Amino acid sequence: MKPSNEEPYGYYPGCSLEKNALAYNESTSAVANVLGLKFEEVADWNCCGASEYLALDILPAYALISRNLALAASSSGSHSLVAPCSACFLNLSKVDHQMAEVPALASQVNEALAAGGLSYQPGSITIRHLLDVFVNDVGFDRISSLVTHPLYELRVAPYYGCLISRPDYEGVYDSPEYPTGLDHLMTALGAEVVDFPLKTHCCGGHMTQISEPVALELIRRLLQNAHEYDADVIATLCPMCQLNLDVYQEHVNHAFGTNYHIPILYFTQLIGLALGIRAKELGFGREFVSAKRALAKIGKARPAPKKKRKPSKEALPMPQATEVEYR
Amino acid sequence: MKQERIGVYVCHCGSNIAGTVDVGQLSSWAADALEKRGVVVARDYKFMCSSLGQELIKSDIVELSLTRVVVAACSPHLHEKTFRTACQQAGLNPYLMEMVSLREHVAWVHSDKALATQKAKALISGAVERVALHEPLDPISVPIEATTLVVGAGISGIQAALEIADAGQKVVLVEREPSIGGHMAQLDKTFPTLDCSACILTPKMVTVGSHPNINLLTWSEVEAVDGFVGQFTVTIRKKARYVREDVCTGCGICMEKCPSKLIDQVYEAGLGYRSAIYRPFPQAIPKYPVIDKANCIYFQRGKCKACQLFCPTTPNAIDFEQEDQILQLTVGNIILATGYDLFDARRIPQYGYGRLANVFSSLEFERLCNAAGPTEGKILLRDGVSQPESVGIIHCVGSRDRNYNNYCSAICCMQSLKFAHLVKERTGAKVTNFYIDIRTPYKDYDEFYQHVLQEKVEFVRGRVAEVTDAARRPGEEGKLIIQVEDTFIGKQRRIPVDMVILSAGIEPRHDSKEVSRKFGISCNGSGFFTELHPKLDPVATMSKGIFIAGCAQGPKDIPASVVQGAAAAARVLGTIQQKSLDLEPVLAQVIDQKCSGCRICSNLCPFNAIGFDLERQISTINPALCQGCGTCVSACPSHAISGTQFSTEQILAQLHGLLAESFNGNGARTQSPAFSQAELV
Amino acid sequence: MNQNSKPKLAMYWASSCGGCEISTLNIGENILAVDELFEIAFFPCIADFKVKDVEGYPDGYIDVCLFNGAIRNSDNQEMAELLRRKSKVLVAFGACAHQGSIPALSNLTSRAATLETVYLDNPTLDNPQGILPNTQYEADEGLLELPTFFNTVRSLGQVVPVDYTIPGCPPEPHQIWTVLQAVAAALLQGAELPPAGSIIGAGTVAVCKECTREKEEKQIGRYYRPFEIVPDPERCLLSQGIICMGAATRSGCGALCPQVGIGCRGCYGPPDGVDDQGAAMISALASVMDTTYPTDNGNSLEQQIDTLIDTLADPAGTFYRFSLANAVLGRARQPASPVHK
Amino acid sequence: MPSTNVTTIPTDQPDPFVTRSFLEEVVDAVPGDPRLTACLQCGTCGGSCPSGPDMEHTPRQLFAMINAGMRAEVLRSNTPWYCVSCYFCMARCPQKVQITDIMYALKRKAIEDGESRSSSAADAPKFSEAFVNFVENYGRSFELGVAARFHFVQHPGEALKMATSIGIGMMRKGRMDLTPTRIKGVKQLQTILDRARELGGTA
Amino acid sequence: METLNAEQLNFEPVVVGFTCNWCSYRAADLAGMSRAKYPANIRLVRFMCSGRLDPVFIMKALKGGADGVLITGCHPGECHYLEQNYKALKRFKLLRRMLSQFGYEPERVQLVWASAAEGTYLAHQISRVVEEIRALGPLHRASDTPSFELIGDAQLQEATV
Ligand SMILES: Cc1cc2nc3c(=O)[nH]c(=O)nc-3n(C[C@H](O)[C@H](O)[C@H](O)COP(=O)(O)OP(=O)(O)OC[C@H]3O[C@@H](n4cnc5c(N)ncnc54)[C@H](O)[C@@H]3O)c2cc1C
Ligand SMILES: Cc1cc2nc3c(=O)[nH]c(=O)nc-3n(C[C@H](O)[C@H](O)[C@H](O)COP(=O)(O)OP(=O)(O)OC[C@H]3O[C@@H](n4cnc5c(N)ncnc54)[C@H](O)[C@@H]3O)c2cc1C
Ligand code: SF4
Ligand code: SF4
Ligand code: SF4
Ligand code: SF4
Ligand code: SF4
Ligand code: SF4
Ligand code: SF4
Ligand code: SF4
Repeated sequence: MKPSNEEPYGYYPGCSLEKNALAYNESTSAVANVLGLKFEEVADWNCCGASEYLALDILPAYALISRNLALAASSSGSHSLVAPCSACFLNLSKVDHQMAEVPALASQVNEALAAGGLSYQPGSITIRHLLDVFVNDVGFDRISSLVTHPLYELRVAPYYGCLISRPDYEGVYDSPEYPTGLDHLMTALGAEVVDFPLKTHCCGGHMTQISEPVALELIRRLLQNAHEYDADVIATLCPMCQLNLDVYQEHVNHAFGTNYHIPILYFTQLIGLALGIRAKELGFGREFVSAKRALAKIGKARPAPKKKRKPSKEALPMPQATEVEYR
Repeated sequence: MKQERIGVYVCHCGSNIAGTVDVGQLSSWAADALEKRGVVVARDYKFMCSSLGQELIKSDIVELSLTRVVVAACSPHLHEKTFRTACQQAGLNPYLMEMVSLREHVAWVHSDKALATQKAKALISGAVERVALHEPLDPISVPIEATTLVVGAGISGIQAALEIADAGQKVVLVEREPSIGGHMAQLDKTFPTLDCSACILTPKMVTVGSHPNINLLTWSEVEAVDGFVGQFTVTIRKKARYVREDVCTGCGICMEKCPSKLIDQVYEAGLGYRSAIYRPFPQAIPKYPVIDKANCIYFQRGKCKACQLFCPTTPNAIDFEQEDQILQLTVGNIILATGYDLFDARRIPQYGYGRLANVFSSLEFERLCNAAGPTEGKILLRDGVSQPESVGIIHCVGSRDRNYNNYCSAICCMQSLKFAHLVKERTGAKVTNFYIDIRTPYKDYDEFYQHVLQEKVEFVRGRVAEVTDAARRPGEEGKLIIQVEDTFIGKQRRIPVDMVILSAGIEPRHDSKEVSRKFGISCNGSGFFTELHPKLDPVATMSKGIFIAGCAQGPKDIPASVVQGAAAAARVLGTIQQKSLDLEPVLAQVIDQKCSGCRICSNLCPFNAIGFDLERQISTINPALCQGCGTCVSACPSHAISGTQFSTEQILAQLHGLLAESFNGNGARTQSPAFSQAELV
Repeated sequence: MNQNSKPKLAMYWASSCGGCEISTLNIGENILAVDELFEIAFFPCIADFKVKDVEGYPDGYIDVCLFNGAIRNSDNQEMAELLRRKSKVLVAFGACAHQGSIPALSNLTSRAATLETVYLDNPTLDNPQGILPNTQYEADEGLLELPTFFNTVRSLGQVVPVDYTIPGCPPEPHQIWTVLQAVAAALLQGAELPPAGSIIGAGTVAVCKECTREKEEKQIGRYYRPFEIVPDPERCLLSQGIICMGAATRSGCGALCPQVGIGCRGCYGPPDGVDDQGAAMISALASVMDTTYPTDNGNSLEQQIDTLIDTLADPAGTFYRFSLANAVLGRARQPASPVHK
Repeated sequence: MPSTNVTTIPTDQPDPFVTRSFLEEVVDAVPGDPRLTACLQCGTCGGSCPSGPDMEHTPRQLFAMINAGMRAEVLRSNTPWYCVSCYFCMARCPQKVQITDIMYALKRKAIEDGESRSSSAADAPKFSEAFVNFVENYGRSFELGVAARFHFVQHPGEALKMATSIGIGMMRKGRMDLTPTRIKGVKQLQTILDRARELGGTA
Repeated sequence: METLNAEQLNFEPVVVGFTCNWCSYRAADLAGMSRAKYPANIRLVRFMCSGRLDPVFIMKALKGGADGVLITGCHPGECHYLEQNYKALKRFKLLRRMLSQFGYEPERVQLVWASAAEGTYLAHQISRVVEEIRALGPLHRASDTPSFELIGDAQLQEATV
């Protein structure tokens, strides 16, 4: 649900954005400023437990997550809660969804919350990912109308990762297999978008901690594929994806004898650049794999449109892939 | 109110009933205890259904002026008709008779004689109360118009039309596309015998086109259906062809000359082109082309008329002024054979259809194989030049999957095996089939599977996870990689191939819900038409006079579609032979003065018998459509719907009698206050 | 008819809220005409009469008695019997006399439970000794008697024979006035009265007939309580999932409630030919529940039905709000099970 | 069908009078109906899983093993621990089996039964525990702390590498704190978590 | 005040069974043909379809002296009238919810699907239901008088006075 003009979005940054994904937080607020988006941070929110708490203890994990929902629901006039971190988004929406589906679970969770003087009615707020807000509320047209520094000639691989539209706890807003919202967003910035086949594949998640070789192989595939598609940068929307692809890029190079140098940027950083916000305000410089070289590629003028290759006379016609429609 | 004169007849059925129920006591009790209730005579007899037994009842009806009869014997499913006829012969309306099942529901299932007799009394008492409220009814007879409408001219509709026409009855065959033939006309070889589809279909199509008893209306659609069995009035739109059928010779020059070329999504399954004026395929019946207005340059921009210019006929066969025709016909029966749509594999993005060039749908592959298809039967990649060296065939695409269709499409295993064989035979490529289960029932099907196994086709049991062009390892570059868990070894495998064929499932026609509404039949949750009985009446529907056949009823192959077409025809011929049909007068009826127009009932009738009169703001029930289930009767909160033979009053009277007698021993049978003393204070 | 004496009119309240009296007075200046036409023989709401006065009348002295309120206690019953004796025409006036109405909702529980709620288990009470009302009390002045509180609430017709019934909670003033005029015409000019036992001052069909909302086919996926939804102003409320008893309720009110967006509560009782208002309503509502089948969301059909029914709070209280005493079941089984808290 | 009610999440020792099959146990440990019994053994999950090649058993195999009551083998498998919660399998499963949630349930069971210690991913729970420990004490996660606690205890060699290559880099980039942040309502949070644990926690 | 009399000790419940013409009535026929035994306490009433089930029939039966009611119909998906048994199911469920508010044990009103081929199954189900109702005891106490009123049927009322 798109909040009315006056209604701010509830905002749940999550632990990552506090520190390791500081650049995500910084760029989000800088961009929100320009777009006039009001994000109201949930007061005294706590960690969502990532994918760890659920592995240990189910009810406490649900209670932990729902404390945030309860706080968000009781604070100010907002009916939506925006999470920029995909894992937070997933956890929040999962608990909301399952509480609604399984009344017995809801009552147990609420019993636990009651111990802290809180309660949460499932469904009372809509949990949304930050990308969803940009794609469906702000819209491509509005963004492209505000672009002052188009990202001409920058080849961007849009990388969605796993959790953003999978599974569809909060309803489907993009394909879980082949989403295109971020693609269009990047196109709106003037960038050249790579049709990145692995766009929803896994970044390794917590496997870096459990079995580094397994994780490095997962990361390698993504880097390799982006490299094969000639991507200058990979645009991400999840702190975990950014961390794994950025921080472990050197480990991959070391382990596989490769030499990848692909900066991993938050999509909000790229939007910020195109809107003319200064790089420093957008958290540039915090990435391990420096973006300097890639960004230097940004052209001044709109490149000539590529000529569509005419199919040969023998070639057979082909069905066109369908896409989710955006609001 | 006039007191009815009721006769009660208790049957011994030899010792079948008399062995467990004290029949003598029962008849004297009935004569005695139920006298107040209107019983003037009660008799017991050895075999009521014998002619002597029936005579007994008949003479009583005449001599004692009986107005109602209760026969306490066997199940009404056995002898209701017998005793109704007996009543009728004695001049009593047959619906004024009520049966009590003493044999099946008492004697045969109980052993204690006292309890059984007590229960028998209760049942007879209920029947006596009930029968007093029965009303005389007459069966509704409807004449059957001999002409039959067949909708859809795929193989199933063609078969149905031919059976009826060959039996000497008239058929109106309505087909939406420019030609008859349906999906079968698109296929190359047909399993399991690998007959050439065109070779076996074309002769049938030709017969349809020239049959004196078949009125073939292609490029036409049924717009409305009114009336009921025997007397349907159908409105058909015959779309303008813009080609005069009386002049056109079918030479095809116009099609060659037409400058507007587009991808043929229907017949060529998107793999080939056609012009704006077109005939879907060379053997089309009828042979005349149609102009597809939406893509015709003249119709869209006012200039062109190339077809007219080059048309060799005089007068010119191209007529841009033609208009749609609306026909109204009366038909007695309708057969719906509207077929299926292929599942759109683009809905499963991970299989890459529409994104990765060399992923083909099953129908595309049929066109590739077909000698009349865009590659003249050569199995080529999308570039139209190279031959695949390795092919992956994926089963169950969109079938057996709760995210799409949760049923088995029945044909795609066999069709995938056929594909494997054809690829092997024509290209020698390495073929791998990916399946969950191989389903090959019916005659010679599994033999076909075994034959394909012999051809060294590889089978991997595992539902494919994804098809990708993102190479991960050497050897994968430039290929399509099929990623799958080989469930027999429990390991993930990546198998690089040149070509992927998706055996997409069969779906109900996209408009099947609308069509079912139009014809007043129902669909299952997926959208296939619902048959009257899944085993014993698979081609009839709950709407009398409307039959279904072929894939419109559910996924099936050609042999089964043909069988159903023939079966539907046989059912129709049966009713035509009878000339008229007697409908049971057990019906619901709206009592106009009581109806408040609340429309609770509007949606309840599965046979669409209930309508709403907007003018008078009350509901109406079409007696010819009502099947007498009584659901609406119970639902109407105003009790504004009466149900003959099962009215609320009759049922309550029966209950009353039943319970009163059940408690007779307790002496509790007085008109009681609303609340007992115990409840009150 | 004695030309000198006007017909005698009585109006009495048994277990009632007084709304019927107010509605009667709401006939406006016509009340003067009533005074003109009738002699008031008993009307405790507006004039000081004593029961002794009534007892003093000869039997059949009162021409018309409008009796409102349900029969809740022994006093109500005695008054009903007394007024029956003294009246030529006894009219069950309003929903309580007609079919028990709100007071009869306590038939879903028992006397013991009612007394407990009222005198013992109530946060606003201070009754440490747990005193319950006695029917007899030894006072200095002598033995005082209180009426016996019945376990079951009944309608007037369940206690004494009733000549006519005017339904409604309360009956609509314009209809009261119409009835009074008709009665006066009959008494004074010998006009014909409707057949005994009739329901007067109301329609015969259901409220939907009078309701101008757009009637639609009904497929209800869940029910809403009034605070959960803002109804569409044009469409039938029931179609929107708002419980409206209009379809199972006698017309005559002019569909007052549905017209302003409030579901009909059923106060006029069932329409002609319907015996049990609640049964009719649940049969209708259950029939139009929208549970699309076969289900694919993992929920069985039965679960879906249960979920849907869960959105219906208090079916018995909703569908029998006004008609419980006259319902087939009439009251909850004895001893009342603790379903109701 | 086993009950799918979340109230049956096992809290105590299993009732000695009621022997539930392992399958029922697993089903009961997932909120809602995990649809585990509907599995077709099609392998979509195993084919989709990014960790599939490294798992000792594919998810599909694991489900067959659960069905066969192979409790110890299932709980010792590294599979649940190698699940990265990517939800690919769940989104694709033709039977809508709640695979990822089942993986979580298996992790909890493995810890509860002590079987995780015999698994080849024996360390994995410790990482979760280190993570959760900070969450419970501070209300927020604390990367440096988690990493330190996990790696220094489990594999000091790794930890050193961490400290040099990643930790220092992270700190230099301003992406890692030296001290954890504590939320204001940590007491409240702890009360809630305590109550939740009483109601049906397992750890 | 209430002591069980001899009659209640030898309690023989009366159960009214509603059957549909196509499945469950035929199942009862088949039970007979296969000589499957069940208690004589049940009295079957025939409808064309379980969709004819009106809650008022059940209420009248319970009020009128029956100790329990058994509703039967074709299995879901096999209704002769396609989907009307679903309506019976919905009415049954809503009614049962309401009956519990009226203090009736839910077991007193039960629903069983039986196809025309399930004679023995139906017989078993009838036995089960009768025994469950027997275990619940009489619905009406000795001091109760069952009421047999009918809607506006003057003739019957006249006769019962
Ligand atoms: C790729 C593939 C390969 C196959 N191979 C084989 C095989 O080798 N052997 C085999 O036995 N089976 C095969 N089948 C199955 C076979 O195609 C079907 O069993 C058969 O075609 C069904 O015939 P039908 O008449 O029921 O439907 P259809 O062939 O679909 O015919 C329905 C007709 O009705 C028309 N129609 C639809 N709606 C309307 C309307 N509202 N008004 C008027 N007309 C309408 C359509 O235009 C069409 O002409 C294959 C199927 C596929 C997808
Ligand atoms: C164990 C089992 C379970 C099944 N369950 C199902 C099920 O659940 N659902 C389903 O749809 N199908 C089921 N089937 C299949 C089903 O039994 C058949 O499809 C069906 O009975 C076939 O009927 P029919 O008339 O062709 O042959 P049959 O039933 O074999 O009838 C042939 C008749 O012809 C008579 N006959 C034979 N030769 C002569 C002769 N020379 N002269 C005169 N009379 C002769 C025979 O005595 C026999 O009465 C099942 C089959 C089996 C074996
Ligand atoms: S009427 Fe029925 S019960 Fe009587 S002899 Fe005939 S078959 Fe037997
Ligand atoms: S007029 Fe239309 S159909 Fe004819 S040739 Fe031109 S485009 Fe083709
Ligand atoms: S026929 Fe075979 S391929 Fe088709 S859905 Fe059924 S099992 Fe799958
Ligand atoms: S349910 Fe009854 S009152 Fe309502 S519209 Fe239908 S027939 Fe009329
Ligand atoms: S009785 Fe049944 S078939 Fe007849 S109109 Fe009513 S719902 Fe339809
Ligand atoms: S709103 Fe109520 S009264 Fe009006 S039509 Fe709908 S159900 Fe009937
Ligand atoms: S994808 Fe689903 S159905 Fe297939 S094996 Fe995995 S869990 Fe089972
Ligand atoms: S959620 Fe877990 S089991 Fe499923 S595919 Fe992802 S990693 Fe594998």
